[in-house]
Amino acid sequence: MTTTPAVDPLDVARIRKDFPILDRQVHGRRLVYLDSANTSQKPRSVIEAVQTYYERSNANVHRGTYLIAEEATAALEGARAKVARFIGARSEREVVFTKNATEALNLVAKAWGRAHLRPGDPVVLTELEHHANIVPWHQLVEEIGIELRWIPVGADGRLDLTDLDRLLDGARVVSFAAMSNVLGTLTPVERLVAAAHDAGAIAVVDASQYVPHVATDVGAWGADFVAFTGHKMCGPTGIGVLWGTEAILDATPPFLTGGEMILNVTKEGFTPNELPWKFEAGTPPIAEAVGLGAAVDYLEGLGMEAVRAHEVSLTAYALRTLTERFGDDLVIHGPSEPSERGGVLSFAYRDVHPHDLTQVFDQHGVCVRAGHHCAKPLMRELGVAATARASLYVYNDESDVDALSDAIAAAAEFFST
Amino acid sequence: MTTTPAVDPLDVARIRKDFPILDRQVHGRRLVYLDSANTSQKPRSVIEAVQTYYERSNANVHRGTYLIAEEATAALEGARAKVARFIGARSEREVVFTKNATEALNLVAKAWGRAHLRPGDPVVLTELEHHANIVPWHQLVEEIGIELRWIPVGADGRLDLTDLDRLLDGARVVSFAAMSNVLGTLTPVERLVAAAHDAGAIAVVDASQYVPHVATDVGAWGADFVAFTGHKMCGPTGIGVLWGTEAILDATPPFLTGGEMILNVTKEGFTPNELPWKFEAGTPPIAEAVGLGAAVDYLEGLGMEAVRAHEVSLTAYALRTLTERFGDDLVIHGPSEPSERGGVLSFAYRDVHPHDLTQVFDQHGVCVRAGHHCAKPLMRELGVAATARASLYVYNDESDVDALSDAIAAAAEFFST
Amino acid sequence: MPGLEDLYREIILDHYRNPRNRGELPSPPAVRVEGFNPLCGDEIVLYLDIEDDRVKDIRVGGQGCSISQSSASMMSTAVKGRTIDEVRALSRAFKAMMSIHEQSLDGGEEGDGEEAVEGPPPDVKLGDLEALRGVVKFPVRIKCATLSWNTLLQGLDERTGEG
Amino acid sequence: MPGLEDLYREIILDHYRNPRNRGELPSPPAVRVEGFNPLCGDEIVLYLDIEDDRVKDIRVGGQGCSISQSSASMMSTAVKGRTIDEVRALSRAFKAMMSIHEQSLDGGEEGDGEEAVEGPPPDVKLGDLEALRGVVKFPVRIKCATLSWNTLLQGLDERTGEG
Ligand SMILES: Cc1ncc(COP(=O)(O)O)c(C=O)c1O
Ligand SMILES: Cc1ncc(COP(=O)(O)O)c(C=O)c1O
Repeated sequence: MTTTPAVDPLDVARIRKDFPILDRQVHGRRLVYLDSANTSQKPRSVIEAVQTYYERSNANVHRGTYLIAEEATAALEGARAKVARFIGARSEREVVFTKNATEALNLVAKAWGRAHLRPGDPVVLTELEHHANIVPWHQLVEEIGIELRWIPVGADGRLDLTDLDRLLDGARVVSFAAMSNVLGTLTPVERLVAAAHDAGAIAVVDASQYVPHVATDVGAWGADFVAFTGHKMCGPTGIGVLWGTEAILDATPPFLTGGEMILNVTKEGFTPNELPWKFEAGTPPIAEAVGLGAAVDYLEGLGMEAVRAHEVSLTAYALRTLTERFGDDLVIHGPSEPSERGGVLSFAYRDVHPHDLTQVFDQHGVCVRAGHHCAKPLMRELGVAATARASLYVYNDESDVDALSDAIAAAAEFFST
Repeated sequence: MTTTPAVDPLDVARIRKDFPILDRQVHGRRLVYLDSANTSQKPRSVIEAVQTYYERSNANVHRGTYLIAEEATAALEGARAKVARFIGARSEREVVFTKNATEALNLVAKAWGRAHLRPGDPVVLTELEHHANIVPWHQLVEEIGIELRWIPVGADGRLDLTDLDRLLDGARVVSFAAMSNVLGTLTPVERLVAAAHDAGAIAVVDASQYVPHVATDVGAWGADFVAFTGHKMCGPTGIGVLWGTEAILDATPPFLTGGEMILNVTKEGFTPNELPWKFEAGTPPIAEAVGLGAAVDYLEGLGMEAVRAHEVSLTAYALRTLTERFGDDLVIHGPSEPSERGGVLSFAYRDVHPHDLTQVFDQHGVCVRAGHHCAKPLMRELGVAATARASLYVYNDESDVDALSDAIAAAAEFFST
Repeated sequence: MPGLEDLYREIILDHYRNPRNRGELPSPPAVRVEGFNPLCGDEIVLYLDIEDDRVKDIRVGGQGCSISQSSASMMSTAVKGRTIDEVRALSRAFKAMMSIHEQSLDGGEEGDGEEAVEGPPPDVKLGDLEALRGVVKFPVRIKCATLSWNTLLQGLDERTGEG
Repeated sequence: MPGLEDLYREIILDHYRNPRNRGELPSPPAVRVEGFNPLCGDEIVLYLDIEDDRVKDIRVGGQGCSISQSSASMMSTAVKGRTIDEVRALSRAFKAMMSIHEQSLDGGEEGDGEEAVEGPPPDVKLGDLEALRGVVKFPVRIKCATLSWNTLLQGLDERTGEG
């Protein structure tokens, strides 16, 4: 159990003003957005950065000798530098822009994996992975005949590491989420990375739910690859990030290919470009990178320590008040200790189906997602087909949790008759 | 030689007002943007559609039971319907959103190609292809051992089809650009598609330079796959389109995999989703699709017949005035007949290197790209390392061509001493 | 603005709470077919006992929300005893009802990804199934309501070798 | 706002029009090495005759813009006859000069994708190469100016088996 360092609390009232969508009314109620694990809302500064880019500097990058093309290139590469700094990368060469985290994880499995994995090679995942960190590996099972192994989820939604040594024996890859998108579980990243390396495997971290919420230092993790996605961290859709050490990126062949990622092309073959462009085929998501850079600025302005402290305390408030109000009628999955989890609350209310719950919530302006959250194997382990999931971010406060609480009560009443 | 039907000419002065960037001054001059083959500028309606999406309806799609998630889903799928209609697709199921044309062409080569191509299978390209339609096939040469064949570029920058029958003999794939991004050449799409089918090959059309400029009817083409990209047709970066017949998309295994593209996932395997989502892994480019939908609206508002007529007449003006002014000092590559080409003018001025030319242009506010335009094999056939390329779009008029002409004269003077 | 009562009609909640034809049939001889709602994890398993081109018996398994479960339950009572041609006509009528949905954000009509729906057969009576009409006001839930029907059609196709 | 005269100094245009050490050397014994500017298609071919850790002779082939060609020409005169250590020091000094470039759009410093540059060796005289200092005001052209130097370093590395 770690204690969070004392930082100035977030001024949520002020933050809410930065997010235009939060002014919106739905069904005559204020919008209570509790689905940030799905996608986050965007502050005005991000929306405006995208807009200003299109209005002032839009041009293709790395190509033109004219002024706006230089500006566009500087904007793209400047965003890369911001992202690199934000996650503690050693250089921009380690930061590859993809379209989303899913492409980043596909790149790892298919470009690195196809080049380095052989039939029977063990790849270790965990039972709490998102489909993005499962299905690409399934494809390699079919294609190469790798062997998948699964670190189980134990009680309280934490990884059960009892059998870790046996599971990792002979492993070539250990790929796992830093934070579960269903349970909020924080996994022991450094321990798993070290164990992977001890076993001779590379370590791949799906940090899609982590980077937006917790200060991240990829160097301290010591992993080989880290994937995350822009739209969950106040950034635009259409952009994700694959971070990798230069050594492993150099050892990874190109994935998607075409313009931008080449040094030379003849009728006979091609020579790939330097890092990171070797992995960026075609026109990159330029405006999206600019927006992501602005999102990084925004989060850095808040301070990631403060973001984390806010979410821990709001999660604690939610766990406490919801349990007080609904007792055993409400089952909240995942670690019960707020410091061991993110602000992701998957729950079930008696036998009301999550879809029916969230349908009632909608009438109260409360946005909560119901479903398998792209983690069907985990659902199966939990013994449920779906959960309702409320997830918190910088713009949420206790009033949002209270609105959720009231919405649950309303649904309980609606379906009780 | 086709004659263009009479349509009302574009009102360029009014159109220019729709593009905020065109108000910009660079180096104290008005911005003369002549690089639309690289990326187009964006009308206000597109920029605002993206902005409004983020400010009003931002949510992840296909997932939430709440109102803004339904709006986001409707916005994404509504954009798909617009794109489908715009290119004459039979249904939205035929329209796959990718991150750019490059991903679309990679999907064809790698998902369809890996499943269907065998060692020695001939794949026929043309010498005027963009790297995006070359390098993925090079990867299959290495991986599978397919054989690449090239339809040559002849005099005047047109495809030389003399040997077509021999080249297509036994071919499995014929993949070619509908319009060259370097020479502007319009290729005989229907003829090549028919020849491909006669030979038993599938036909893949890279329409990246075509869809933005000429009314497109994929049904009339009869091709199997058509790829294009959003940012060249007034849309945002970060989105491209792969159109395919349902038959061929059904026969294509998934490419990138993860969330959204599955029906079911277990620890043992996965079942892919229906078309088109089977090919859309992870959070899609939602805001980008919304922007692309607005771009389609914008272009339909202008009328694609009028767009084409405008570009033909402006290209004719450029060819005539530049040749009159510079005579043999200026070599303009590609077809000399405006109706056989798009508004893409690659040229050389004496022995001044294109980079040096365009550097001088920049001082005059004239944005022209110098380089190999991601078509190095074509450069080699043309016997040049690079060209300067001016490309026209709906917001250009004769004054822009005149500005280019003056900039060429200034560069000539600068480097003549 | 549609309210909850448009969605959750009493008869729907009744079928949800007291699902008809719940269970399994020995397979073979019964056709067993599974359907998934990819977006929310609803799963349905149908057991079809088809004899002389007629749905002699049907059982429904799986789990899901009130809409998918009650729709499956209603579907099972509606098709039991019917000929396959009648079932297909009913399915077309039901899907036609489901595809009349709201204008999307941008004024275009939203597709729900189902195959193109032929016009509703004029003389088919939907009966209780009419209660599900309110679902069209909640586009995301349409897939819940059509899941059991799509699964049924898949089962029929597999049986006749069309799938 | 930088003007063209910052970029195209007279001495640069002179090297462009009258390139020094243009041509080829028989290879082997000379090391032949190719460089590409991926962004514009400039190509350079260097022939290095290295003896006793000294660049005894050098020839330059390829094609490109005035900046890449004149930079290659200047580079060839600057390194000819020097020891490899001197050449590396010169290259570091040149690249250090090239990496001091403009603030980018967003206030951050723009990386040009070159490897991290160590501080300039204090006692290296750049001589004529100084004329290329203006290139840093035109970020896209930096790769033109550094192409020949990067190709040279690659040749040295290949020779010593470091590449
Ligand atoms: C003919 C052609 N094909 C493909 C592309 C690739 O498009 P994108 O960079 O958007 O993937 C381009 C543009 O760069 C092009 O001109
Ligand atoms: C843990 C985790 N990994 C991967 C992803 C995939 O992200 P994206 O959909 O942006 O590719 C998500 C979110 O959907 C996630 O929560």
